[in-house]
Amino acid sequence: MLSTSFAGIELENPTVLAAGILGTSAAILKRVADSGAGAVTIKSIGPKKREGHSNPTVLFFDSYLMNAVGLPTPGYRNMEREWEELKEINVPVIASIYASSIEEFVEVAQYVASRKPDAIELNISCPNTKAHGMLFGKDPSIAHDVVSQVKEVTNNIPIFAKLTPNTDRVIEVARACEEAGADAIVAFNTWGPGMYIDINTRRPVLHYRTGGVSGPAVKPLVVKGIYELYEHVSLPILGVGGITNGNDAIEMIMAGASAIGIGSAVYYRGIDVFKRICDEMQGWMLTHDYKSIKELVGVAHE
Amino acid sequence: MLSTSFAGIELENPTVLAAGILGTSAAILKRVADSGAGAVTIKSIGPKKREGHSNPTVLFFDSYLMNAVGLPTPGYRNMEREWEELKEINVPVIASIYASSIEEFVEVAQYVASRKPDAIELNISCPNTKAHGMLFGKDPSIAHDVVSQVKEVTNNIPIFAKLTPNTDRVIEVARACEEAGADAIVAFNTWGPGMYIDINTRRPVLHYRTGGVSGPAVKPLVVKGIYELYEHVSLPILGVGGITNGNDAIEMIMAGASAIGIGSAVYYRGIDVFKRICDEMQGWMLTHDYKSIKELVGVAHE
Amino acid sequence: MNDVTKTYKILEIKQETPTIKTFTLDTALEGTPGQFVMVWVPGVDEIPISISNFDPLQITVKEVGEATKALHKKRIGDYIGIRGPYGNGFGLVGERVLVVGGGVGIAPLRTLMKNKNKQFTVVLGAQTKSEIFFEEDFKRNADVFVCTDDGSYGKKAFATQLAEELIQNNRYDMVVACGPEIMLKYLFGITEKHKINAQFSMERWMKCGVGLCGHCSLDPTGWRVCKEGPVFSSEQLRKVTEFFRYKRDQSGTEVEL
Amino acid sequence: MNDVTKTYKILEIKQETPTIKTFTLDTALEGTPGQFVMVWVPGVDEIPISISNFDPLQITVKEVGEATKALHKKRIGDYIGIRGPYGNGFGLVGERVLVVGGGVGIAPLRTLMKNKNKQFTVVLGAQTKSEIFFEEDFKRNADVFVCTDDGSYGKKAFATQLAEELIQNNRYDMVVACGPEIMLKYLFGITEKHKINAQFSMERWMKCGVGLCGHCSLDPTGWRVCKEGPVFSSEQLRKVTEFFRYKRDQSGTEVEL
Ligand SMILES: Cc1cc2nc3c(=O)[nH]c(=O)nc-3n(C[C@H](O)[C@H](O)[C@H](O)COP(=O)(O)OP(=O)(O)OC[C@H]3O[C@@H](n4cnc5c(N)ncnc54)[C@H](O)[C@@H]3O)c2cc1C
Ligand SMILES: Cc1cc2nc3c(=O)[nH]c(=O)nc-3n(C[C@H](O)[C@H](O)[C@H](O)COP(=O)(O)OP(=O)(O)OC[C@H]3O[C@@H](n4cnc5c(N)ncnc54)[C@H](O)[C@@H]3O)c2cc1C
Ligand SMILES: Cc1cc2nc3c(=O)[nH]c(=O)nc-3n(C[C@H](O)[C@H](O)[C@H](O)COP(=O)(O)O)c2cc1C
Ligand SMILES: Cc1cc2nc3c(=O)[nH]c(=O)nc-3n(C[C@H](O)[C@H](O)[C@H](O)COP(=O)(O)O)c2cc1C
Ligand code: FES
Ligand code: FES
Repeated sequence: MLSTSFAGIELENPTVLAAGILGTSAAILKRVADSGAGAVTIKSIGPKKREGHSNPTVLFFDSYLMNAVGLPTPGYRNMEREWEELKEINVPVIASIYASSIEEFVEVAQYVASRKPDAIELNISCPNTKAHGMLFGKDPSIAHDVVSQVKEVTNNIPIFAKLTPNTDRVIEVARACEEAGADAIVAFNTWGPGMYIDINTRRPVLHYRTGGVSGPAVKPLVVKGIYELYEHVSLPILGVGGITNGNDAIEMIMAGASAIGIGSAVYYRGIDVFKRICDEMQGWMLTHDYKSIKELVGVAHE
Repeated sequence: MLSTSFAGIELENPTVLAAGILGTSAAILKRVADSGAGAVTIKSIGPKKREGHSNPTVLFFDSYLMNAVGLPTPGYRNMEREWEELKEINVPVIASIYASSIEEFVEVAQYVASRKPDAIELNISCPNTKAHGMLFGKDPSIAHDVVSQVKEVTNNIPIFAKLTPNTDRVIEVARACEEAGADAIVAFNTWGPGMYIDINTRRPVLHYRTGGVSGPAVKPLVVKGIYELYEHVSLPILGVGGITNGNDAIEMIMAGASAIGIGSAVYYRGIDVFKRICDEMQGWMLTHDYKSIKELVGVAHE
Repeated sequence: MNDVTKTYKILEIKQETPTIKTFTLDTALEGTPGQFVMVWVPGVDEIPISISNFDPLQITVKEVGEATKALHKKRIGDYIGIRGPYGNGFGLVGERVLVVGGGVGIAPLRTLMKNKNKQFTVVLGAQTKSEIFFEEDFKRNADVFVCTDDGSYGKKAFATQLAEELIQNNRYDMVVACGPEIMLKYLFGITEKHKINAQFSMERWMKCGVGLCGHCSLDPTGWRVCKEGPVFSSEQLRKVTEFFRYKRDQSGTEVEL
Repeated sequence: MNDVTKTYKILEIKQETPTIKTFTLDTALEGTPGQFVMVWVPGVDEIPISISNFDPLQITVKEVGEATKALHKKRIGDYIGIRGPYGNGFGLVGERVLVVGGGVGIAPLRTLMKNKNKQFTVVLGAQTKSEIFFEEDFKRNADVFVCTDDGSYGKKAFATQLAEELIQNNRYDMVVACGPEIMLKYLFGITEKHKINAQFSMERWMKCGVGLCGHCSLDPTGWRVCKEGPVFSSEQLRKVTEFFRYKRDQSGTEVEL
């Protein structure tokens, strides 16, 4: 009932662990897979070892999180054991990568492709570092070049472009990625960024001062974004942002997502949120007599 | 303790009723003033009678609202009795206006100025109509022209430019308004827009399909926006978005707002939210030994 | 929260009169008689409708325009959206209550009958016999008097006339009413003349339904019909100078009644 | 929610040892002994620190680097941020419990002493006399044995040696411990040898503290120290092959212990 395929990848269910959540090691990814995720994403891997920002890196509120983790990474070369152990995960594994130049993107992508993940996700959208990412995702022609050059060195591995919503040019960027040969759009990375100031100490709490906003609060924005993307690009869309329960997931699918990413909900509902969301989707589908989740993609446009 | 001045207007406290909330008649504005608001804003007045969108026009969630009211207005000429009765309100009255061309903005502003409100707020930022507003607030040079031409016909009445946050060019637009002679920046109108799809009926619930997002969920984005504006423009800033309690208000002021707008919180906490927020601010200030709210403007930048 | 628009299945539809249907929904609410819900007719409109039963939720709707027409076309199993309950509802005082309903205004009054501690006298008024509904439901807990404009059923009279007769011949602690504003206008004249406290359910154009947009607010008090209303007491009705005189349309423009 | 970072005034600062201070904050928490909070030192860092008292909230911190140094510079009346409590805490089983604390690892163990239904034997170990703290607090509800590396106070021994002696000569239902990983490593060898169930509080680099980021997760089980830990039982410790061997630094790179 929930099985589907996304950009040519078979999924037992459409829930995907979003990048940067729990994806720090093969061990935890395996645990997430065992908790019911249809696919898992490795925390964004960068060109070289990077510590990320100092704490506080994540702030927690009733309806949203703010994070400026700052892309910590051992660097793609320092993950030999992880790569080996990743093979034991029995759901598709998506490798998220980032870099600060097109050349670096190509370098990281080429190496990562050699380890044969089921897909590579290009994080051209992180709002939390100045050198990395954001620029790429705001400029259609740069986004195009990143995707097309990465495509050249990654054989047949599906390439996903992960977009930032924080630009007037989302549709243009998505179209550029499509033209460049991307196999799917991941929409979206975090919003804003936002800021939280502690009034007693009169200063921003995040060490990086600002952080991308995610969680339930961003859902209406994401639904609208997916709805619009669905009308303008024909690539499959992985909808990410604010999905916390089965209804949210179905809403996102009706807006046009073929699969859905889950990040902050791990905080709000626990590590077994994947199974819980699947159960909720299935329950609703049974009541409403749907046979396959595929029937529901984009139906809000009818 | 809470008294302050904003763009030359004396306020007993820094809370301002935001445009489009309760501002439909002199009677209700008077009631809001009596409920403790430091100033009130009349619902955006347009060039001619307009019904706005069909219902549903506002949706309600735990942490945000979505609205596409669509700027209903009797038109500035059909409000004679209101103009008369507005005189009885004993706090400053801000007249919000919108139009779909620069000429119309000038026409409405000129008339409205003749009724002598304490300030005129230019709504160059409404996301809910295609012809009106949004474009103006996304293009610095158009924003500049609207403000400068309105300034020419409005004598000494302070002109506030209300910005949309939904553009890469917020700072540029704010600077353009400053250069054009605006007396204050109002930041911001609603976010997105967003969308809510009812999964049982598979369709967007808002009649206009999409609606601007406001309420607690947008606060982190607004704080960050104000923080950044404060570093780039020297005009006073009216911070609007997601303020629900005294702490939020102080946070916004520390980010750089000289006064704060309150909209959705009327839903979350009731019509006396102005007084309640003032009490909360005052309570905090007493505990922390602050004498005047003016001391706190922008202190998060220190 | 009850303010998130949720859609529910229509479980039952009853044709009460040629123009009025009662819809039973797959949900229940708790609240006070006289409260209303905002009813979303998908793709068409969202309109305020009084609650004619709480558990299960029922609404009783007269076909008058686009939204109510679309609602009347719905079938069992279709979904409509509901948020609420909203507004204040009636607050009964005293023992002997005269209840006056005109047209579809009869609908919300039925929920009052769950109160077994009052002595209700009910006047139901309609233009013609076929437009009288809920009569049996009222009879279970009240003395019911029916009147029609054309005399086809009950007394040939306006509900206001019948009400005045009853007031002259009996002692009531209060009058509650719901119906066309013109009916309420005359009834208010009567209750004021006889110095009986009244509570009337009033209508104004509603957008948000929760007291946020201000569209339904009244001159000169600024009371919001959706929040401080829709039920107003005599004391309040005296202060609201716009009642029975003018109201605001969808754009906010004043229109004479 | 307790996860929103809130700042509280420091009400009291006590210098426990030349390198360790206890901070009393203007708030209280409810939780289980062994839980920790994330402590925001404004402008510097946010670090995990065990709760050394719940009501009022106290944390006991050793100066080791930038954040703890900045914390040690704070004065009464200054604000620091707190969120939590986090993690699982100890789950005592049986009657007779041997508690082993090394260095600042002594701190969280004090909260166990509120439990009046157990018979506690406590081993406190430090390098030298001046680094022993909380001794009096423990004595109120436990038999306390102190040892120092240099013999300046109590027995000249490592805490592990003293613990093994006690285990050889007494029957304990379980051992709980907190301290440097090297101490825990040897102690685990001892508890395994003597077949006594143990619960150890472990440390790994923490970012979110709530089980979201995955940074503190363990090989090969994927348990998160901040969520499924920081306290792990013997049965769990046997499965976590990375314990006592390697951990991950701030970037996520593995480093040998
Ligand atoms: C508190 C309250 C309770 C009501 N209870 C009932 C009820 O139980 N049963 C019932 O049949 N009717 C009830 N109504 C009236 C009902 O809302 C209107 O009949 C309905 O909105 C008409 O919509 P339409 O699209 O069919 O007609 P339209 O042709 O759109 O409008 C006809 C008239 O209906 C009124 N109306 C339309 N939209 C609104 C709106 N958003 N808010 C207020 N009035 C509106 C206006 O007076 C309008 O002129 C109630 C109204 C209010 C304010
Ligand atoms: C669950 C838990 C409970 C703890 N309880 C206490 C306590 O009660 N008292 C006490 O004094 N110390 C405690 N610590 C250790 C304390 O967190 C570190 O001493 C502190 O973070 C050092 O920070 P620094 O900036 O001063 O030193 P740095 O020079 O930055 O770091 C020194 C070492 O501290 C550790 N460290 C630094 N940052 C972190 C982090 N974010 N997460 C985990 N480890 C980190 C690393 O091992 C690092 O090598 C606890 C640690 C954990 C994981
Ligand atoms: C703590 C945290 C870390 C994240 N790290 C990354 C990352 O490394 N790479 C990336 O592409 N997205 C990252 N994201 C963004 C998420 O993958 C996701 O796009 C976003 O959180 C919205 O989804 P959600 O609302 O379900 O969390 C991170 C999000 C959070 C909350
Ligand atoms: C129902 C509703 C109607 C609004 N109408 C207007 C309007 O007519 N003109 C305008 O400039 N802003 C309008 N706004 C935006 C608010 O003035 C305010 O900028 C926004 O809601 C953010 O503040 P808040 O989070 O406190 O609500 C409206 C907002 C809401 C919720
Ligand atoms: S309908 Fe919006 S205030 Fe009543
Ligand atoms: S610190 Fe983030 S999961 Fe433990």
